[in-house]
Amino acid sequence: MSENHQHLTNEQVKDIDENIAWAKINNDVLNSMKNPRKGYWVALVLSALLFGVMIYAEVYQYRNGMGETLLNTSHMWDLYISSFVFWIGMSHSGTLLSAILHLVHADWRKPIYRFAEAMTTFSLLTAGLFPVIHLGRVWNFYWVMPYMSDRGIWPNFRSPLIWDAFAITSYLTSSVLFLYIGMIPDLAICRDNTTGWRKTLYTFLSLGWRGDDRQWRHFRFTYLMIACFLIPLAVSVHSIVSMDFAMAIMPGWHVTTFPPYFVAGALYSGCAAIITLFVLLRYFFKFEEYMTMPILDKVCKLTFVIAMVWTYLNLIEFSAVWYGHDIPSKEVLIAKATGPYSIFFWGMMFFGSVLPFSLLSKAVRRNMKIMFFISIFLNVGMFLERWMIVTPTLSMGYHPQGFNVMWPGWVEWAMVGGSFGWFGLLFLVFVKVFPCVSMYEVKEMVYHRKRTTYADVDEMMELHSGVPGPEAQTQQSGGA
Amino acid sequence: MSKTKIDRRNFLKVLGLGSAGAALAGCDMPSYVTSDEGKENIYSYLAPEEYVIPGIGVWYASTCQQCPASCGVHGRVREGRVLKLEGNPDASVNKGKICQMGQAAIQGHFHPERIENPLINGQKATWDEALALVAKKSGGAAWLTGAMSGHQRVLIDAHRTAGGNARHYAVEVVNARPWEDASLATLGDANPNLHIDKARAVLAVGADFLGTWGNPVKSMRDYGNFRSAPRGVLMSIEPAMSMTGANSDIWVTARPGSEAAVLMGVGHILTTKHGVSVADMPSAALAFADMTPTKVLGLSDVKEEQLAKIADTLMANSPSLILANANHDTAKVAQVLNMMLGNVGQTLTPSAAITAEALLPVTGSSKDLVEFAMDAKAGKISSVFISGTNPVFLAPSKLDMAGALAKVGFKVAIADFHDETTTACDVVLPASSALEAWGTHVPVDGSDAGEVYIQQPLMENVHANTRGLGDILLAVAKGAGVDGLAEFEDYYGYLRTAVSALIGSDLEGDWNSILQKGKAVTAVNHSNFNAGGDVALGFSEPAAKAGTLTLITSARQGLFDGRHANLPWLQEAPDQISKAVWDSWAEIHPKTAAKIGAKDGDYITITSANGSITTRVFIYKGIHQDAISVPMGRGHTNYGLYAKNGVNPLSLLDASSGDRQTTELLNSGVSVTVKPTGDNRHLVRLMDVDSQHGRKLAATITADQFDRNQGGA
Amino acid sequence: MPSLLGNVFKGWSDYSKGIEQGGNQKYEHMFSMSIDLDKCTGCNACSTACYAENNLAWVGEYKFASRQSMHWMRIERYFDEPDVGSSDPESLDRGASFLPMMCQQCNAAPCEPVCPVAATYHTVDALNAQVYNRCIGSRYCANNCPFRVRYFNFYDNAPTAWPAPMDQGLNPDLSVRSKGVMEKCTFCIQRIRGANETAKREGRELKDGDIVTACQQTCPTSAIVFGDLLDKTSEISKIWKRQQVKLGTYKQEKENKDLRGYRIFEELNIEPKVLYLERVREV
Amino acid sequence: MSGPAKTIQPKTKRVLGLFGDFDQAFEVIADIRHYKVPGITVEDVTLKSPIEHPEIEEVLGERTCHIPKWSFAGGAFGFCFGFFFLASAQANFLAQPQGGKPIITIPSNIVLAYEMLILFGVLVTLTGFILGARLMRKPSGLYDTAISIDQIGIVIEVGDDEFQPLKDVFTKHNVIEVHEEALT
Repeated sequence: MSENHQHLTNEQVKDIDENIAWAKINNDVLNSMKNPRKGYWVALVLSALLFGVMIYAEVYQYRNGMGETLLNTSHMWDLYISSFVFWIGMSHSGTLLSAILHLVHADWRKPIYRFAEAMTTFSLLTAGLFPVIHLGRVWNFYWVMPYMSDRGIWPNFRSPLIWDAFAITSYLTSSVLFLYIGMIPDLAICRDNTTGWRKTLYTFLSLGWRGDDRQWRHFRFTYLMIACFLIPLAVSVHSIVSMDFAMAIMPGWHVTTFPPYFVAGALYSGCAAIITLFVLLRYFFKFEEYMTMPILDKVCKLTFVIAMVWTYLNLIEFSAVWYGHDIPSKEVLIAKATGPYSIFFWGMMFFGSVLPFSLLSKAVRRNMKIMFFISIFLNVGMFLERWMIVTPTLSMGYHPQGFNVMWPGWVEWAMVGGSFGWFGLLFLVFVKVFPCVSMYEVKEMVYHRKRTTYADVDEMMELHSGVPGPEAQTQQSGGA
Repeated sequence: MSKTKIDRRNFLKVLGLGSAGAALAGCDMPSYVTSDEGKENIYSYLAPEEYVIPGIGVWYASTCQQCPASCGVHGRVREGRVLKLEGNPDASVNKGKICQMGQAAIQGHFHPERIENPLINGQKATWDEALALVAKKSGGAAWLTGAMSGHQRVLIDAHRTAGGNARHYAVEVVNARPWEDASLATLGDANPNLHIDKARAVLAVGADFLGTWGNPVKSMRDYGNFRSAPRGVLMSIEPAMSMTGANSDIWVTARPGSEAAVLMGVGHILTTKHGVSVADMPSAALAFADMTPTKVLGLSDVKEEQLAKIADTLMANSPSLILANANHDTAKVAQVLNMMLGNVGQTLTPSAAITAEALLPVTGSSKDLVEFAMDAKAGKISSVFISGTNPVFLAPSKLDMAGALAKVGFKVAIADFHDETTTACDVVLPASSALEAWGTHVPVDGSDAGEVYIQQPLMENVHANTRGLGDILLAVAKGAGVDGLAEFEDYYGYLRTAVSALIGSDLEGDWNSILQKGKAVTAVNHSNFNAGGDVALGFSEPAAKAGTLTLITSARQGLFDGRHANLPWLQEAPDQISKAVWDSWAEIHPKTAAKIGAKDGDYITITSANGSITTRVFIYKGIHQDAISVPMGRGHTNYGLYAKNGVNPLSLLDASSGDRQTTELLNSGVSVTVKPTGDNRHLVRLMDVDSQHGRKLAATITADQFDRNQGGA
Repeated sequence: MPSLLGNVFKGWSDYSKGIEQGGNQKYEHMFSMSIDLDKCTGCNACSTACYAENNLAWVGEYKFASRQSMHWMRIERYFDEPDVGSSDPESLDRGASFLPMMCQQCNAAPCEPVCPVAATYHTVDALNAQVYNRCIGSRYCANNCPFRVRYFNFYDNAPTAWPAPMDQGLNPDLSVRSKGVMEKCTFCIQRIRGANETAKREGRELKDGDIVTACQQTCPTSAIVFGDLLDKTSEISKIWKRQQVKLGTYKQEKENKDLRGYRIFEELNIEPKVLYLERVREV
Repeated sequence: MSGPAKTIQPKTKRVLGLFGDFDQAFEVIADIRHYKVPGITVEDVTLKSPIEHPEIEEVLGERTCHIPKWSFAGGAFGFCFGFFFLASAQANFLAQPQGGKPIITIPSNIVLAYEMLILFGVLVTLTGFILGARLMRKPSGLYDTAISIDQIGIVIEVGDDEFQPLKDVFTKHNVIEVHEEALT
């Protein structure tokens, strides 16, 4: 294997070390699913505890009434809706990474798209909790579904909340199916290498996958088709989530740039989450070969670009309100910047727009610890952004009687914190039951990297290091 | 059915096959309300009482006893329970309207903390034991009640004459005594008939006729016409903004206690600038002459152009009406101005009391409260009946009412609720609420309608073992050996004969029409003013010098004088001016707040010579800079679960000083010192904002715009 | 299934008309209100009458401080007079301005289209109906109401607000709302339905004055007028016509600019149906 | 170029050849394509591989895949069904005039129909995938776990006499293992 000399190794140029043995890929990933180490159990217990806190808070709120959340006549929504938007935002990066980059043949996504796709599904499942727990009468949440009730009563299809229900159910179904279909070949591999209950599970789940060319051909088309369906779906889901606010007449909410602003915010917070999970999985499962630095580089650059798009749309909204004549909206904007919530507003601006510039420096992108904390703070910035959309508008509004400042109580914080526990629980279970790196995709990536012959690999090497690298064999025989 | 498409609304009709539509408001039945001829015989679970048809509300007439004004009400009764009170259109006092205290009477009626059984020294007893004890020990007892009228007063007087003519103390801290005494002195008629709706301008000096003065609902009804086109001008002079002040076109704030001087200043301008003659009252003319505007400015901080503006408005809009209740001197000046401006006879007409003097109302005052405490301490009172008032709460701490009561040998309380006074009494007789007892009341409104309002029970007793005030008085009077009552075994019988005697016919039909109308109309004897004598006008130098704070105890139409502090609806009804709920507050001017270093929501300790209270600050510009106003009504120590919070400003007042002629507590401005305590908690208010933030919410147009389009209605 | 699709095509032209094209609503009545701010003294009798008539729960100091109170009608008090300005900055020399505020029963109500379960809709009498047993408490309608006059049952207030025997005073004509349900002024719908039934029983049309809302009934200065705008002879129609205020526009063109009638937040194109008459002061 | 006329042989055996080197496997198929092995055409060849090879088309020749048709059908059905389902629901829920909005609100129906398009598109594509790829069928015998690791398998059904020439071609291209199974 190429030792670590000062100029770039193959891996830096070709994103992955092209002569990893395919059997090693299988074994690494299969091992990641077996023998959970102590760290895993600690994480599992922590997540379960956190989720327990959420359960306690929900039971407490269910029995004592919604007032325990300190919501009031002006602030009918607060952290529940903003964390609902936050979790929906987190889910869009999975789609971005797996569907969009698949269409543009950005192969570097292959090792990391599986856990990104899993993150989509689980953050959707987490997001799905909030529209239910924020209801006053939780036990009637199913009235939102369009079923043929014998009293001839339908939900109100004009309401953005119904659009939410439609959008999230179709998004959840399609992203679960996308994750599952993408995993069928891997499940076949698992079926072949496991015993006991896992074998029966994977045999059933892999739907009799045998690697025939017919199956692969249909798989490629299906994956492409569903990817094509998922991309507009992801954009439309978060546009619809933004329409919860854009369709209202409240100052600071009925802003026409909300749909793209929310979609950009969603992709942004999703990429930040991908970086976080990238660093965690790389650390816990020792996936250094698969989750290589160039891939992290590319994800960080992608995050930076989307951060700038988001910042641009943010500034568009501020300037549109500032130069517009709508006095109440202007008051809300000024109150955001100078009023009681100003510390969170400026927090959002710093974490959301200033912090991403740190991603430009190569040294930062190389350092795993820094990257972990940066990605956490980026997401903190995005959570603040959702909160700063919901609460300041409700604390101002049109009628002076509605002016008041509300701070969330312990019930809301418990629910929001607990939702991370629920997400962690789902993710930890997933990692142990299903392969979190797509084996066949990594093989494809290695296979293609071996095929690609950079005519100018040598100049690339010199360019990077200034010292003529060893003559890279351009052609190598098939996997040993 | 031939109709192709049955929509939802007719579907129910078709289902019902006829007139039995399942309407929300109750089942269908013939228009007139008698069960025997109805097309549909719908029987309730038991043999129904008369007129009790499930689902159909029946209205009975009665009289509201939430304040001394005695408005006529209709009570809506469904399935034997009174649900809502509304004004009685036939009652000439309020003509179908009532205030928020009237609306909240339902809560007092169904209150969980009602006294249910007679108590002797706190122990449960039966009625016979209690009445026997009372008969034995209450010989020659005095009576301490609120404003009392009608046949209840007759029984009290009968009991007093039988027992050696002890005194009847009538205690109403919120009263119109200065206005009544001044009217008696100047016009010879204590309750002249006021016609606010005919006036083109009204000047109210400390007489909050839209809030708690006189007959608020009657005044508000007249104010409604007063404001219709051609629109009258309302002016008021007061240290702190009251309900009348809040609705004034011209609101002038004067230093507390200087109202008389300001009114004389107005008189001065009327006589000098407008040449209004005061020929027949030389001493008044003299007083007006030397009350120059600069002198007024020194006494009350009211500038000359404000006085001129008031005087010009009075001249430009006649007939006008000047009402004053700040203190005795002011009220006299007001009556003199009324005579000068020719209002007497136009907006002030002679009152016509009913011929049956015995039923006339005894209007209460705080003078009786002070004198009761003095007499009790002097040992002149051996035993006392207390009903409809809470002297221990109302009396200033200096008066030590609890100590005075301790000196009285035998004390009997007739009350609905436990309060500070019933705990000090030996025997407590549980009275039924006003909505479940009989009674008659004569309103204090000076009109010539000659009406005696009937208070009839709107439902059975909520608590079986309580008795109406009338029944208790009847039993006590019998116990004291009053003759001529033996034949009546309950107050209803007594009333039946008394009212029949009043209207001169005891036909069943007349009695039923009286009950339906809620009033009996009797003869009145018309009188007219014997004005004309000279009137000596004086004013007292305000005790507090400029810069020192004077405490004002303001009364608001809600908790009134504290009697409604245990009604949650009124505790939660935001105060009309400060919009605060469930707690007391002290109103001060922003400059005063800056001076004492207090900001919104700070707690301050207000100390006078007689005690101190600590409450939160409410800062606004509707008050004089040397005044601090704390509303009355809260600060109970023992009045149930809902009346726990707030402070009682009455405790700080000085019982001795008061007004020169009378000792009206509310007018005795006591000077206080104020110091912030340092802690701060947001004052719970309906509105945290006082401004409309540029939105067009409560817009205003000028009066001449209004007149230009004939008021635009 | 035929009727399912049949309705679509048969009613298409009618169903797809919004309020701009005259709407798809055939109103039987158009109940509306007018409040004369010059007569209103801010005495709060109407608000307490509303408590008694509509089973409103009082919530106590702590919940009132957390602004979770349930008063359908509130009397707002303002001290600033932007239109006429104050002559003495140090004193309120023209008193205060009072504004009774309750649901304006908007004809293009922003709260209706956003309710996910259609718990609020516009009835044929042009009232903004709030169906308590259909509401699931998503509270979007209250967020979208510019007047902030929708109140949410954050708690089950019944046990604290009506301790026995106070619950005997509840009005049986309408429900006591449970926890988790939105409620608001309904223009005393139980009185409207009662008057409808009486009129139907007596075989006559509903005439002006049959329906008297609780606030209108108790207002001592008769500042509140209620009636049916479609009935041209009614008092309320006369007031709207005299003030030259028309429904269907978000900016009124009045020939006489001094007329006092105006609607609050009319410019949001929500068609509020409570006409306020401006307060008058000598200047 | 017409191959030599051959009699239709009854297929009696199924043969699986495992190759470590993908290029060798591709050469085997190239030989078959050029009729080097009598009686076997490229249509009978089934290629089993651990990864998805875009090069399969050049090697195996064009083979049909109807997934796009499924997706289009699913999407179109979803959109129409969504729109008319919602419109008729609104048309039948008459007590629904709200906020001055029409009963059948076109924009909101289009938004929801768009969501239905995607939902049904994905579901129908999935059914098309399961049917097209004959997934949930009883597994046919010949399979080797090595295929799921890094080896390519070629499966051909042959008659008795075609078996030997096929094995020669396999060994020529250094096959690792050959499995066979009788056709039942």
